[in-house]
Amino acid sequence: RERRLADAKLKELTQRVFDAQEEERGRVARELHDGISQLLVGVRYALDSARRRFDAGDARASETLDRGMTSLSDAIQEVRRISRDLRPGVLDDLGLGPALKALVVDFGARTGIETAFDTVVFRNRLDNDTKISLYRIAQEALTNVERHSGATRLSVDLRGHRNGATLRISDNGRGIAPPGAASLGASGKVARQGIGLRNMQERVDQMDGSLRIQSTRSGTVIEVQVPLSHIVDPTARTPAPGLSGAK
Amino acid sequence: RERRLADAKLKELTQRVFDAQEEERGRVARELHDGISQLLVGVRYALDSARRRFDAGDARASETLDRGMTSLSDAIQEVRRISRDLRPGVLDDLGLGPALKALVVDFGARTGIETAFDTVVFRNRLDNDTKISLYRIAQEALTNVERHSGATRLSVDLRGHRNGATLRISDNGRGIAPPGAASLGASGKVARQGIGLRNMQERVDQMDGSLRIQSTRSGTVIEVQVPLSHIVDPTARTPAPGLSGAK
Amino acid sequence: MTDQPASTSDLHDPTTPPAPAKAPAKAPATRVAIVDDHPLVAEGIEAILDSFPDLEVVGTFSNGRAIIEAVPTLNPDVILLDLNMPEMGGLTACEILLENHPDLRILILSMHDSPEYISTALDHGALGYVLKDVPTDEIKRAIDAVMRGEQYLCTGAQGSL
Ligand SMILES: Nc1ncnc2c1ncn2[C@@H]1O[C@H](COP(=O)(O)OP(=O)(O)OP(=O)(O)O)[C@@H](O)[C@H]1O
Ligand SMILES: Nc1ncnc2c1ncn2[C@@H]1O[C@H](COP(=O)(O)OP(=O)(O)OP(=O)(O)O)[C@@H](O)[C@H]1O
Ligand SMILES: [K+]
Ligand SMILES: [Mg+2]
Ligand SMILES: [Mg+2]
Ligand SMILES: [Mg+2]
Repeated sequence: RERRLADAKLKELTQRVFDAQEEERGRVARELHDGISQLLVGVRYALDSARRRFDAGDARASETLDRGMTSLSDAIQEVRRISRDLRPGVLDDLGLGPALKALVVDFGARTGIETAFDTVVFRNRLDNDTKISLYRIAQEALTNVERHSGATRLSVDLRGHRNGATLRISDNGRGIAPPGAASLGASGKVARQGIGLRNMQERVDQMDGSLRIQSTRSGTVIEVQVPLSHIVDPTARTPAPGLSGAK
Repeated sequence: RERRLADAKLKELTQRVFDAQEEERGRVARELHDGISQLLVGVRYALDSARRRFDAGDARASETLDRGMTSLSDAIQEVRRISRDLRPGVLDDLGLGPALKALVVDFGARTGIETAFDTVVFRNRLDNDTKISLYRIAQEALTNVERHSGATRLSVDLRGHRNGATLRISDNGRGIAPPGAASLGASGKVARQGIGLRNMQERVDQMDGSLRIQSTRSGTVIEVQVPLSHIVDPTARTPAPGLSGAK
Repeated sequence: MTDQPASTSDLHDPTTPPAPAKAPAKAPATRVAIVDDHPLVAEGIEAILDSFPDLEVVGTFSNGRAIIEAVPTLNPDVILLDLNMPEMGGLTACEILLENHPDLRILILSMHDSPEYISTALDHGALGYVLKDVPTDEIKRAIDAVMRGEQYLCTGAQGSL
């Protein structure tokens, strides 16, 4: 029976990851096809017009060219946004601290929520998978704060220490409501719940870390501990290609 | 002990699914950032310079403009490819049959393997999740044929019938080697195996379908059955929003 | 810029004296309607087509429903029709338009380059198919071809059918 339960859990988790992945693929594919491509075609048409007007000695040519350039800049911005949402280059190039900082600053700008970011710089580096996992956990936590917390303040804190590293995300919102009816139904079929906290737990398990969620009516604290085994000596490791010297 | 084993298995699979997803995200993000963005920035430089030459009455302005337009076309092509690789529009707009056909034709063109695609047109439609799952299964099967089979012929067959739908992918290659040493190692550490057939099975289970893999030294047949419950009456369903009227 | 009935000023006024024999009477411009949900695309293509003296863009529309409503008053010769659009997409619009106006020439202008789209569009009665990102001269050639009653498939598409 226990094994069956584990199987059901496995199936459910896989389903969710597949669903989320397909949703993301579909969304990005559409953003590219309906957004970027059309924008770029529009730019092409503007350049084409500019060219024709130019050849005809029409003074409006430069105006048309300028319009094309403006749309082109918009397209570049959009491409960068899509790319960054998928995986921020900062994370690979500069490390987790700078990536989290950028995430928090963007979050504040977008939501108007007051933010703070604090880090104790590591002498050593996190391995690559751990960096990505912690970043995804922070992303999910921030999405939850925006969607569910009603908070006015958010703070993110990352520090390395003797036992490993700790990431902490706190908000002053209404707290996570206690779990209600949502759990295993009579049929053994798992009721549809959010995938965010589940994924967080999975990622933490993957790192052999620990996740602590403290929630009261005046806020939520999510704390992730990563063991020392995920911290690599910088001298033992080849630096990020093309960007050596960065943390 | 069995439970430990199951846990290790679960953890391993979860890790692989996360890894695959992160790998894809990273790849697409880089393609966008290092490929598309850079191309577009190049176009912007060209336009800047065209603009300046234009203002100076320099006749080379239109030449520069043309160069910008050429790079812009390259960028559009690339965006199209990235978007299609994530999720082909044909699948959403025209359905599984046309999408599989395009997949098989591309596969033949790329690998030089002789291909055949056959379908019995459905009167009814597959639901959206099933369409995507069957497409992903076919993609994985084709990747395996290319990488492992040594086949010279591939055929894909999709048909609807009284009991649901059947997708069959056959090759005339060397067949799947029987599972050998690749499994649990002495340390309890799971040896690195492929995720492809596993994912296929997961997707089939998700659909409450059945997967049959027949493999001999003269080829492999992968057959997926989907129950009737995934086939929806076309009149009961709103057609694809942007392209209604398509099958 | 949108949904405006065209002026008839370009058409021959019967009271105008016949043109001198040397310059042959100018044929009326081909009336083109553009249907695309992306304003940048619709306006861009309009500006380009307007630069050809033998073309007149009689209106731009952002979905299938809008062009179906406008056709009776606008009387276009050719419709440049996008495929993916909200409200009503290109394929449905194509069928309905041709049902009511069998003489219309419909040229699909799309981002999709898979042969499956092209054959599906032809099945729905389109006379031509051009990709949005071909050089714009080719879009003009496609319009000219369908005006002669010929099928036109963009260079990328012909081989793959
Ligand atoms: N910071 C928070 N403040 C208040 N409530 C929260 C917070 N984080 C999570 N919750 C509550 O916990 C629930 C579960 O969160 P979880 O991230 O797992 O799912 P979700 O956000 O609802 O959906 P998903 O993440 O799959 O899009 C939420 O629906 C919300 O009610
Ligand atoms: N069509 C085929 N012909 C011959 N061998 C095959 C075929 N399909 C699969 N195999 C064998 O089965 C193994 C498992 O396939 P699977 O798709 O699960 O993993 P993989 O392709 O090795 O790795 P991954 O799919 O995770 O990239 C392959 O390594 C290969 O040896
Ligand atoms: K004109
Ligand atoms: Mg969430
Ligand atoms: Mg494989
Ligand atoms: Mg469109």
